[in-house]
Amino acid sequence: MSTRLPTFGDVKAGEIKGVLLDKRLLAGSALFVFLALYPALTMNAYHTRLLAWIMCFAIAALGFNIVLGYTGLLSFGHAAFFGAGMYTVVIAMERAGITDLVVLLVLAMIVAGVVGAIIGALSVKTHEIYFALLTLALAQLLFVLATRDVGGLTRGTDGIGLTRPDFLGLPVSEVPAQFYLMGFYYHVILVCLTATILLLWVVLRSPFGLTLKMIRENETRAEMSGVPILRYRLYSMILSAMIVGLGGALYAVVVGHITPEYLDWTMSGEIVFMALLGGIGTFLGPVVGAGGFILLQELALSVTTYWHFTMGLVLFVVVLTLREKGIWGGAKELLERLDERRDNS
Amino acid sequence: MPIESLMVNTFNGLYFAALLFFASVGLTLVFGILNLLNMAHAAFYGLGAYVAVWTLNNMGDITTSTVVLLAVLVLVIPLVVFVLSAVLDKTVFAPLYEIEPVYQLLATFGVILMLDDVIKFIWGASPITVDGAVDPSRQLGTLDLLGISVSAYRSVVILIAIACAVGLYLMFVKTKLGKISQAMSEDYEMVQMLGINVNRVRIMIFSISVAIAALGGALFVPFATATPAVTLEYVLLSFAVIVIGGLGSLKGVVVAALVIGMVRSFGIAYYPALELAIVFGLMAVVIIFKPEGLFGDEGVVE
Amino acid sequence: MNTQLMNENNSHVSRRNFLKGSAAVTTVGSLAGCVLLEGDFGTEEIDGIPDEPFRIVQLLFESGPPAFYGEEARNASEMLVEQINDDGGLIGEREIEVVDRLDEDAGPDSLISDVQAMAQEGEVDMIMGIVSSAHSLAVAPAADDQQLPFLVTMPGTYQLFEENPEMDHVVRTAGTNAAGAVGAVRMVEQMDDVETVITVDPDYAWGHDHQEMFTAGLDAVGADVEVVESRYPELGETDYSAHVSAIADESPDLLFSSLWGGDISTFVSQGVAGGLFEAVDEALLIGDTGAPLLDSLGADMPENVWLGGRGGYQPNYRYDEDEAHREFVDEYYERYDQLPGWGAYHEWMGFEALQEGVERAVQIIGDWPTGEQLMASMNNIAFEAPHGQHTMHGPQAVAPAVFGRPTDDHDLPVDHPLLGEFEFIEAAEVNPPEGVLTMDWVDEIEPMTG
Amino acid sequence: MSTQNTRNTASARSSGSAEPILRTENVRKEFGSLVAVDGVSLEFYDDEIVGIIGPNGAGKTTFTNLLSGALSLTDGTIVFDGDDISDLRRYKRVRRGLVRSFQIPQIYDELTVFENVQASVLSRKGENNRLFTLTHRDSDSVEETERLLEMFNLEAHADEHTEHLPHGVRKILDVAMSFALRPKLMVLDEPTSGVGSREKNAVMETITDAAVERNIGLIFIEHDMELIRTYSDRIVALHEGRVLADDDPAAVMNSEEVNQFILEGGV
Repeated sequence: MSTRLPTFGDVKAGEIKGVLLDKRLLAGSALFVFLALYPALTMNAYHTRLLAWIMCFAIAALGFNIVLGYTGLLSFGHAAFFGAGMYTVVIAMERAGITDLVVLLVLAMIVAGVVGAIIGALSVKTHEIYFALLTLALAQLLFVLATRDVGGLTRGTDGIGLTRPDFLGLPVSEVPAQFYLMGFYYHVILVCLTATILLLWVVLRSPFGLTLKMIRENETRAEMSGVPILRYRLYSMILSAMIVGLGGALYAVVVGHITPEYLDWTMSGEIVFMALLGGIGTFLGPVVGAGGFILLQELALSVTTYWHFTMGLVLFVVVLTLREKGIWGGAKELLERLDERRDNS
Repeated sequence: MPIESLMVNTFNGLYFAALLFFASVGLTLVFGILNLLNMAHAAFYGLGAYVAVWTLNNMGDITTSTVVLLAVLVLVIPLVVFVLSAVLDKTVFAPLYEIEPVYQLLATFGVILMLDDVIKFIWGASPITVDGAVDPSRQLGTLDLLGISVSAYRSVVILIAIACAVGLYLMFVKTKLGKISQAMSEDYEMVQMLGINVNRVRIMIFSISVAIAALGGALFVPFATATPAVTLEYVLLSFAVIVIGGLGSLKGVVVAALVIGMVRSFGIAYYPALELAIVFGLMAVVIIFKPEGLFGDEGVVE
Repeated sequence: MNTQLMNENNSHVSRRNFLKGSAAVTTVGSLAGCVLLEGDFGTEEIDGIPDEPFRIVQLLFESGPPAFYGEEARNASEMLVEQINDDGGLIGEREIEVVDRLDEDAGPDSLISDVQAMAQEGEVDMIMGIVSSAHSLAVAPAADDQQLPFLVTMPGTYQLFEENPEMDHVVRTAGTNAAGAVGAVRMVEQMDDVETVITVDPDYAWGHDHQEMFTAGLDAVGADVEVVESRYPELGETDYSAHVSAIADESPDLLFSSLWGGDISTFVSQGVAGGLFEAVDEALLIGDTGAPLLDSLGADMPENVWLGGRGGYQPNYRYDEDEAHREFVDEYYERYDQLPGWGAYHEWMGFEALQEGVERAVQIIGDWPTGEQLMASMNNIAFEAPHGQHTMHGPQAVAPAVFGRPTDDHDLPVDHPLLGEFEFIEAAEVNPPEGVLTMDWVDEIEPMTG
Repeated sequence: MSTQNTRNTASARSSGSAEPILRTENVRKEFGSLVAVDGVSLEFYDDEIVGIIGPNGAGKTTFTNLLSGALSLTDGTIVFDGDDISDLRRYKRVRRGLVRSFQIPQIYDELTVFENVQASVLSRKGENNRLFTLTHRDSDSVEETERLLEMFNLEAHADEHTEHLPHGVRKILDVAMSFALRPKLMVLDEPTSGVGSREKNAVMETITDAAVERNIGLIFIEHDMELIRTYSDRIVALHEGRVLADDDPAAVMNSEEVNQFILEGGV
């Protein structure tokens, strides 16, 4: 019995789609322009850095939701891919002396993809709770390797600091930290997030995306239609791992110092929390969830020392009330209901 | 390998197995019988630890007799937590019984965060320990067992764990509640249809399971420190135990607790660096090759 | 002061130096500091003192196992701020206000984001504190990037300045963990008939660094002591019985451990129960252990142990000779009904450095220092501490090593033992000279003179 | 009700291909001590509709599960389209054209009817791995899906989510999705179960017409003797895992053992 998670039937056949698409495309590009200009307009480094932090985790949450929202598998091991992305960047810079950002990001995605393939190959046969616990156990093995500093690569729990990479030969790393982030790196993350959204929007509406939904909705039927479901679950894990790895790699430069905590299972829990808060049954839910989670945490932190309680309560309430809709899905439904009431009133 | 250190490590393994048994048996029963996967189960182990330290330290002036202290740990604290969990079952956990295991896992992940801060709110953030005067493990001292001197208190803890396991087994085999629970673990809906007051059985099973976890926490404390990290450590370990033992199987928990207890004890003694990795490695291997665990496909007590 | 500027940079690339590429650990921090201060020599009355208080934000653990230190640091800082403000504030003119406390348990992402916010809003004059080494390695460079002054008071990781030599907005008043580890080596040099040692260190960077320095130091000084075994229990371990029985089995002459906080009290209490301290002749417990450990263990504290670490931060160490120390201990005890532990002492040193730094800067500049000038003025200064002079090599403090034995004859109003028979090893014997990388120095240290 | 025995005009062995599309040689399945299928050897042709009857527990469903690969053989071989597929994995048998439909309609609840059928169309064409084309813009799979929807008169429900569909329509959708795989031989497990008696014939008509039009062989399990007699070219009677009779409907209906074990005893 696959996890019963609804999809998002927002794509209607025929011309209605055209209209819908335009409206959303319009809103999307407006938001993109606003975000792109934000640092220049406000010169507010704190907000810029906060947005950069949120966007990195938005990419990770989007990548994670390929496996949960689209293929119906709850993984508690995605920190392995996020951490793999981070450590690849740090170790490539330190040991291999690679300083070019594009090369580093591609390398990080490849390494995360490989880790995704390994963990995926071992776990795609299992279901629901066993899948969650197996991915958790496998990711924790990676965490233990990092804390033990096996092979002298990760330098244990104190972690490794990293310098700022250059970009296609341009020595941008010399620019002071402030301008590096607001003038250059923030926009790199924004471009990566936009590319991820567009790429996934197409991929998850392609035959491949439909196949993942088939597996989520009814495994037996999918297999009886000639789909090798284990192989496609593995593809889903690999694609997801690469995108989460990209999020991790981008974030490594933002935080500047990598410690094994980013591989720990509580980090996986955070990524799951973000996707769920936003709404795993929606396409953009995870992006909203990442923003919601980080802002909520920062707010809770500034208000009370019992911020764990606040976060726990929010997770509990969201799971019970909104389930796969999340705040984004719930908001959309509210808007639709308002439209209907306005239309027929 | 000298025979004594073999004996000592086995004894340490038994002690750790006993603690693991307390922390995990409730988790597997609640999942096996009530279909509720409660990630926050180990948080009650942590709660039991803090309540025990607080109770013992405040009993200093009333009495310091070992028997009374042990009675408090074994009876009073589990009873208090039993009542508390009955209330919690009705309020916090009630809505979780209908939702899918995936969502149960996530909701109870939230409960861990909440319980963590409740403990911090009441007892503060830094570790607390039982004062020397009211610490039964110091009062009982050591005893000779087959040529090695071991802590008497820890032997008592092992005996209590064995008694608890046997007690649970008898409960399932002999009592009405036990038989109904076994039926529920096979076919939950069918039992409901038979008109049995499922809610009452549910609260009993849930509260007994949580009380046992609290008992574990209480017995654990005299010999160690109650710190915020206890809950998180035992969440992972208890999942490893129930997965290896087989979800929903009492026999599974006993065997798996022994396996991990020995692995940990001998691991620390001879290959310390690997100790943590072994537990996760074992868990991964079991899920991959025998997902239902050692005794998962059998009933609660077959 | 000029001699320090001229000392020759050691450009030898060490295996420990990683990212910065620049081989030499230049004393840029101190160089920049002195150049800035050389400006026009101060006139008498000091104008331009801002009227709002000197605003500090503290970074401390308020949850999780290390909250043990966070609580002590918070207690000490409340007390010290009150004392300083009672006599007018910094240089008697400007009061201090701790405007916010950030919970370190939120992790580096959140801390760095807050640093960014504070730097931007400009309403915070200095951030102070931090407990975890990993957090200091993450937050210090970030604060420096944002030009937000950061007074690091507790972490001991020697890599802080060795990996980020160009930080000129960061100063650390805690000695590096070299002092503890090499201090232990110096102790072993004075011990007779110690042939075997077992090390037990928490399984993370702090523990591994201590073990490496201790063993490398033993080789360097040519002590014929065999390290029989090195054990790494998990941080926050709750059951040490397996370690205890294994060590008791080996019964080495010496037990060395850098376990700290809750871990060391659990380890020692389970060790006592397991007969560990009968099996070993001597134990060197250098994990910043002090009054709180003795309090929690009370009468069960074994005799054959040396407690201590990087600094004389024990309540009854020179309690009678050092009046400032006596006041600090009495006031702390009176307020919090317990003796100050290492968290409190580290914070005290921080505030001492701040006061000394401000005084010096104002004297030289004749005006209230900017953030950078304040930090620069704290370079290469020295101030009074329980163990005498607490000196700064550039931005990094060098602490002596002080160890003591548990004893009951002390005249402090507590019913648990404290330390006595103190051994003092001066800073130069347990810290690398300025400009030399720690591990390079440890590999070639000479046996102790005299 | 259409003329009762239009189906029977096609002779049991129509002139079509001489070679059987599916041959089972003493296929056997044991569950521990229970022998569910005890050495069944049958032949099926790709232009023939065969009804399988037998009491509950006669091994009908187990036999179809063996054909589809849902269960593994204890003994015997299955040859399909000339190849031995005895241990071929399920999805590979579908790719070769041996498709089964289910007693309870197995459809994708969260997708629209259109997407359900299109999913099968794309899977048949092996295009699951196409990443960069939008399904609703992929003209040839859209057209084929629309044609299938028309054939099974499902166009009206194209954009509806399957959760709200009446049971009869869900049944037809399930069959349509199987047809979308362009099978050579289709196995249907009680295709009309759960459908109102008035619509039963309509469902069977749709199925058999589509099969004949596309030259697809059918094997269907049915308890309703009326339907069996009306729509089968040939009837196989199973009893206790063995073939009791295998002949055209008239002969089987009158055969003495069939009456004794199945018609009175069973049904």
